[in-house]
Amino acid sequence: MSSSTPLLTVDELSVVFRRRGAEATRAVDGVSFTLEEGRVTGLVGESGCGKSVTSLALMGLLPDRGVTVGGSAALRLPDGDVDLLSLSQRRLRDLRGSQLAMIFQDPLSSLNPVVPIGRQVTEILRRHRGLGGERARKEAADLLYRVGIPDPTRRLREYPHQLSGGMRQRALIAMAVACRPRLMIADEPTTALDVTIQAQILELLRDLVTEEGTALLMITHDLGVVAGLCDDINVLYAGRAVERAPRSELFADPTHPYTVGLLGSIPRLDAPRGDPLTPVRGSVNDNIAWSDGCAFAPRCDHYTMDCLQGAPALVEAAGGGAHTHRCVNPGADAEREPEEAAGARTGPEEAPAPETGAERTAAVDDEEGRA
Amino acid sequence: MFTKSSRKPSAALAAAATLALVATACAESEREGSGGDDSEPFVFASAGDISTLDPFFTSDGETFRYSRQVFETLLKHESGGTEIVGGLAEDWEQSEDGTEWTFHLRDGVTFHDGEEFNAEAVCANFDRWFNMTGPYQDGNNSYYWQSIFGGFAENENEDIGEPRFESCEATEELTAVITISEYSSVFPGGFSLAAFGIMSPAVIEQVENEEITGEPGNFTLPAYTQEAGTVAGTGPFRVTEWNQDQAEVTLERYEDYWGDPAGFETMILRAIPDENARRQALEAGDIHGYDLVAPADVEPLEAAGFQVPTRGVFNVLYMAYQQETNEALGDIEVRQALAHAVDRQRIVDTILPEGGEVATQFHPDTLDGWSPDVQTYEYDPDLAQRMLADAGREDLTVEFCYPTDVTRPYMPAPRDIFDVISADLEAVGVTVEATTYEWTEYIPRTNAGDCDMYLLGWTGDYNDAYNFIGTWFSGPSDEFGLRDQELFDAMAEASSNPDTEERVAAYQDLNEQIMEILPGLPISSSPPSIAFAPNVVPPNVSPLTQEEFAEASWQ
Amino acid sequence: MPTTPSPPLLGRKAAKVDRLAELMGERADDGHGASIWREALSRMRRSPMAITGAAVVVVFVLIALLAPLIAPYSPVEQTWGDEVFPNRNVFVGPRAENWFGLDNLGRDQFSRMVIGARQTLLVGVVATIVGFGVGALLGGTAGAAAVLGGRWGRQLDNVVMRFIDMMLALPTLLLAVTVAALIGPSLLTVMLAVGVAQVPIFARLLRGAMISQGGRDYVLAARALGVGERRIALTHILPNSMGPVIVQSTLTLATAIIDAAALSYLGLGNPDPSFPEWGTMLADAQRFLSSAPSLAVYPALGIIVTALGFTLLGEAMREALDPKLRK
Amino acid sequence: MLRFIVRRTLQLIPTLGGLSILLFAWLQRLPGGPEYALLPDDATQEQREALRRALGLDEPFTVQYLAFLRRIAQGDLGASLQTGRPVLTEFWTRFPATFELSMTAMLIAVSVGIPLGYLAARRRGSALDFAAVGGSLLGICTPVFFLAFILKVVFAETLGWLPSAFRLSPGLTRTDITGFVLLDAVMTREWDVVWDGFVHLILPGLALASIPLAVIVRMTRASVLEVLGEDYVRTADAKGLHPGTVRTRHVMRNAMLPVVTAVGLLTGSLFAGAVLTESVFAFPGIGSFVYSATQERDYPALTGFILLIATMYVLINLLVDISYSLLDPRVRAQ
Repeated sequence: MSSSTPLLTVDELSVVFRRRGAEATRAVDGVSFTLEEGRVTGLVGESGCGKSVTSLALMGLLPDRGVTVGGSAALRLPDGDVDLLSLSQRRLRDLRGSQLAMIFQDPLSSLNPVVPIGRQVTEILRRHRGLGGERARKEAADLLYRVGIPDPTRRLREYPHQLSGGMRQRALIAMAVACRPRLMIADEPTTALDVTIQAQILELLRDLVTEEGTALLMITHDLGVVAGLCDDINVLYAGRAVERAPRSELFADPTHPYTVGLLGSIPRLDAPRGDPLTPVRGSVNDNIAWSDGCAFAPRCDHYTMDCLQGAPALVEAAGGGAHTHRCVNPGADAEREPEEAAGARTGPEEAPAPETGAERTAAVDDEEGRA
Repeated sequence: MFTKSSRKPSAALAAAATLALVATACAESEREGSGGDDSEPFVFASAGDISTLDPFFTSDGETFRYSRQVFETLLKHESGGTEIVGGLAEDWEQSEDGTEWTFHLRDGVTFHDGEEFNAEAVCANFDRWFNMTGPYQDGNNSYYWQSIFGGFAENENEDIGEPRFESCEATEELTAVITISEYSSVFPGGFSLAAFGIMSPAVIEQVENEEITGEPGNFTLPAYTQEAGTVAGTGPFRVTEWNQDQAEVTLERYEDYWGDPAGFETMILRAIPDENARRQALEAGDIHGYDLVAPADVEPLEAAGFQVPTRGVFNVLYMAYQQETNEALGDIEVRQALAHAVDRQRIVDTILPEGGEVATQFHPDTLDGWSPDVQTYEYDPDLAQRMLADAGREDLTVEFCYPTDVTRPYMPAPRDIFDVISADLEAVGVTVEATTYEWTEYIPRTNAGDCDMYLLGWTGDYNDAYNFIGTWFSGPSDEFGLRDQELFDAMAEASSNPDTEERVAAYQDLNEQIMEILPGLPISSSPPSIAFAPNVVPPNVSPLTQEEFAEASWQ
Repeated sequence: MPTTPSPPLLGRKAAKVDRLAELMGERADDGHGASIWREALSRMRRSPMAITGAAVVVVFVLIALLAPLIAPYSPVEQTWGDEVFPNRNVFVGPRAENWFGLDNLGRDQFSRMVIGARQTLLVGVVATIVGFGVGALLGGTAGAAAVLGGRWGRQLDNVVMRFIDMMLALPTLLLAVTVAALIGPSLLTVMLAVGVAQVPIFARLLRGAMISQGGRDYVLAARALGVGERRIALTHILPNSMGPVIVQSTLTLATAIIDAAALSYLGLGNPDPSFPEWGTMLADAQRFLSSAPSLAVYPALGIIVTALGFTLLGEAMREALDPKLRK
Repeated sequence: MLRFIVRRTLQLIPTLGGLSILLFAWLQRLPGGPEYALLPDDATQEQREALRRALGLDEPFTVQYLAFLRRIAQGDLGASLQTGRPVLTEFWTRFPATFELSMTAMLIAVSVGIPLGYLAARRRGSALDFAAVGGSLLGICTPVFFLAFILKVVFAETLGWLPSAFRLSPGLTRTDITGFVLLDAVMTREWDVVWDGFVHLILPGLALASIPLAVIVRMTRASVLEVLGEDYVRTADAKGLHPGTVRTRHVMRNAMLPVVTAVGLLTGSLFAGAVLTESVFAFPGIGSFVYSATQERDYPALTGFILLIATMYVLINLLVDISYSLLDPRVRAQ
């Protein structure tokens, strides 16, 4: 499945928003990661950490004005590599929908309310595969069927508001996979769904990745989703990756205090009753600029003056290999809550899907979505 | 197709003109010289559309402007003057007692439908009017008949007066004799009223059974009055079309007219109610003439090359005192004081059109009966103040009314006139409380004596002083609160005197009396202005606003 | 020398806190806890639209309030009446003693404009109060009835709304013309006519806002806590629904001034010439547009600029209060 | 869908019924009363009283109202006092002119307003946006009659490009089939009439369009801005669709929904706005007739016209509601 060079190599991606009269905001600040075919890579963090902006930057969907995108994102195509970030809009449009696809968070608002589902599916087939008329309709029905929508011919004629939430998300996924893209980005695809539906959708995504060999970039704040789906995980904080590791390593041995905090805020079935959860203090607004030091410092229980001496570099974790983090004194957390980290190690491995619901409730303070 | 006067676009405004880019292309090709060719229609704008093609049914001036071109009356006023002259009757005589009127009709006159004009035709018209029944007898449908000739052969309503008309006889082919029950000074002027235009007997026969439908207040006139094609008169123009959705009446030259043929082959009357819009339409070349020019527009129009001929004066504007509503005004000294307080000359100088003058009595000097010896009231605020003090009315308060939204021929800008008067009155210590009514309400309010003082006026229908002073001072009225039986008796006597000379002398006496009683202060007599495009030879303008457009032509 | 030396740890911690506080200084949390209005105000302070609008409105209101102090002459006295001859096209333009020249009866145009501002403001304010008052009463009743529900509530809402529909079916200008024609021209007529025409707008706006507030969770919560229905309507829903209505009031001030001018043009304006009002002045001066255009231009500019001021302010308020546009 | 239409139509009945009462009561109470309008200035008090009796104005209100309703039911709105012709006839002879004028104004407003609003939204903050928003604010804040005046001074008087008054040049002959000048002229291929009718519509059309244009620009801009921020537009972009497809199918189709409602309401109010515009341009339509009817206290005409205009307004809004529900499947489902 995976080949020698990654499908997508994101290098030092940065996104700066400039507004007249306001200070420039670095929403994404030098993020690097790679995506492999047939693998799921997670981008995890609280809202506002830059994960959605990252995905939009890769898709070329950020507004033209007031935004500066830096770095590179090399996508391997049959006819050579391209840098997604420097492609012309015209070229990007050809790739979007055919090579790159995206699934959004809120299926209701992501579907055009006044256009029938069928039309919304066939328009992509017509655009990228030149299918028209009856053939497009048939293909669309097949697609809906493949993503698990019963009675697809009827659904094609219906409008988004006539479908259930899960059905809508399936329809969105059908659109995303319509042209068998090499790369799919799913931005919180399950956040707006019921727990049971969430599990089904995740399973569907997993299957699609396995069957098609698509690379999936999974963007979520939900560690349950990460645990159940992702092969590699990047934890983002304030626009930078603060920790990166394969799933098992991350859960087994989280090194950055923020990751530890995230894991600590998940209620677990195996924890003794009455044990308090340990949420991360404050909110994502309470940070400082990376140039001044570690952005997480104001919320960190273990910061030192060293944390305020410029941005910490991304370093290899103690475990080595693919595990890196961005912390000047990573030990503190490991020492503090060893048993919790150990708990996390076993937890997600066999994380049953229903658990994600509980995790979701724990994370409701993150309700602003993309602001 | 529209034609434009070719003035150069102003460069400053051109910048703002981008919106009309569409139109530029056309402007050049559509532009054509106007004038010269008499087949080009002459377009005249009036303030309102006509209401009927048969003028008998109306009292509305806009309709009469049309009907005077199409129908002729037995008598008429001399072109551009106020003298009564022969119309369809070449000459006429009245019996000693003024009850028998013999008309010697013009020979060789034909109606637009080819019918001969003769005495039979005249009597057919009068008999038709006299014998009207049903809704035709409603005051709304036969106003002028009732004012001049009283009632009908069979009055169907007790409110209708006794008929003054007795008979019309065609004693000869071209001699018609009209008998009335008693003389009144409304004659012979009444025979010149446009409402009594003579219509073809064939048409009368044709429309004999046409009915006015609907209920009072909701009358619908017969179809022939609403669509051109039926009515036929003897005038220099015949009406060929009345386009009601465009408020446009089209008149064509009647080639077999007995007199001088009309100067225009086609004349079009169009309604433009707004006074500014009329001026702009003339300036833009959309029309070639319009009536009721605002005095302020006269100078600019003339400066731009338009013609604004001065009409003779045939009206009066006055400021009325209601002696009963405000008892202070019952005091002659107060009335005189207020008369001295008002600077009438300034009103004439600054507001009224050129040719206006301060009025010394209740009708203009163009009418017989005008007296040079009436008491006059010069502008003298100090005297006014002293007189008020003498009368013990230093703290006088009056409610002063004036009408809104209206331009009357005698009163072009009521609000400005009121403004000046009110400032003058305040200057001598009078407190003025302004009240306004819309024109339609203003008349009944002032008639009922609701206002202490108010502005009103009158334009004459024909040349007889009684048509002015008789309107106000022939009987007790609430409009002035005047209860002077002596005056009323003298008025009645004068009016029924068939001897013209004696009558005129009596009118002079009356005018002197009235100005001593001072029931109101005559302010001014002023000519309503009319405007024409530079390339038009205008008709003689009439003090009675009875222009004969047949006289006009392209230069 | 300090008697109690600070423990090193504490010192270090204090330094840390200071440094952090310093770093976070500019990012201090100003949004939390502030009311919607405070937030809106702070947003408006940054909007050039709002500042322009507010500046115009403030200047206008100041002129209106201080009019008698500013106007150098009486707006009524025809002091220079012997210098102006409108019937001969003789007008007096701006000069040292009369900054805006004289009007057609020899009155000081500048003084008339200044005093006119006061009359114009009066018309706008009273008309708005009429529209707001009656409209809010109707809309509030219907809204409260709809939110409280029940058979009676729904019926009351229905009846009131049918009435509002009726008024709405009469286009505003026609409504104003009819009202003005009904009670005859006066300053009061203009204010009432313009105000009445705004009633259905206010009523619908308030009702709509109340119904949408009625569906909010906090109302449900209040209900769940056993708060009386009437109390919910009056103390929770109504105050929270006033935002759009207040914005509308600002916009209505502009509309009222313009509509008043239209009524004056149609001859239904204030008939008393001794109280100059811009709409009446404009309608009056149109006669002289070809000979003395400035007579019309001053009041026209006055109306346009003032209406623009109120509109800008209203629009800025709307944007500031609109959660959808808060970005 | 059918039920929706039926229900909405039934809702009109109480509205129009109430309106007729309101109107009737209002107009009955207008000061002066029709007897003043009917008679010449110097008619006597007795003549006026007689007329009042003849008109039935001395009868109780309810009697008068019922008689009024009965007549309406028979399609009889009475005769105009100004012209003596049936009110209904007056209305229909003038309706085509006002209809053509309103449609011209709406066409200008829509065809300029929507693209302008769209571009302003697309280039938010640009000079174009500033000009569009500023211009539309200015348009709303300028009294229509003054604007009309300026238009006339510039384009008719000074430049002489366009006629300043009327619906057609005087003396122009045309074949009348339906009363609609342009329609008739196109049917009969009288191209000079088409052109003449067209140039006469431009200035009054522009003046009348000023307010709807301003509203539509701002509405479109706001609506497009809102839709541009919607997720489904991002979805459409993410599908790599052509910008044209995204613009028409996804952005405009949704952004137009509130604009459609506004267009409906504005179209209705144009009939009233025509009162000002038509009287400035001597355009012989409903508006100028209503204007003179108020001046002349033409009771039957005023009652009839306002009732007909209101009915038209209500019907237009019904049509808008129905078309809205066709455009927006979410409303249809309810």
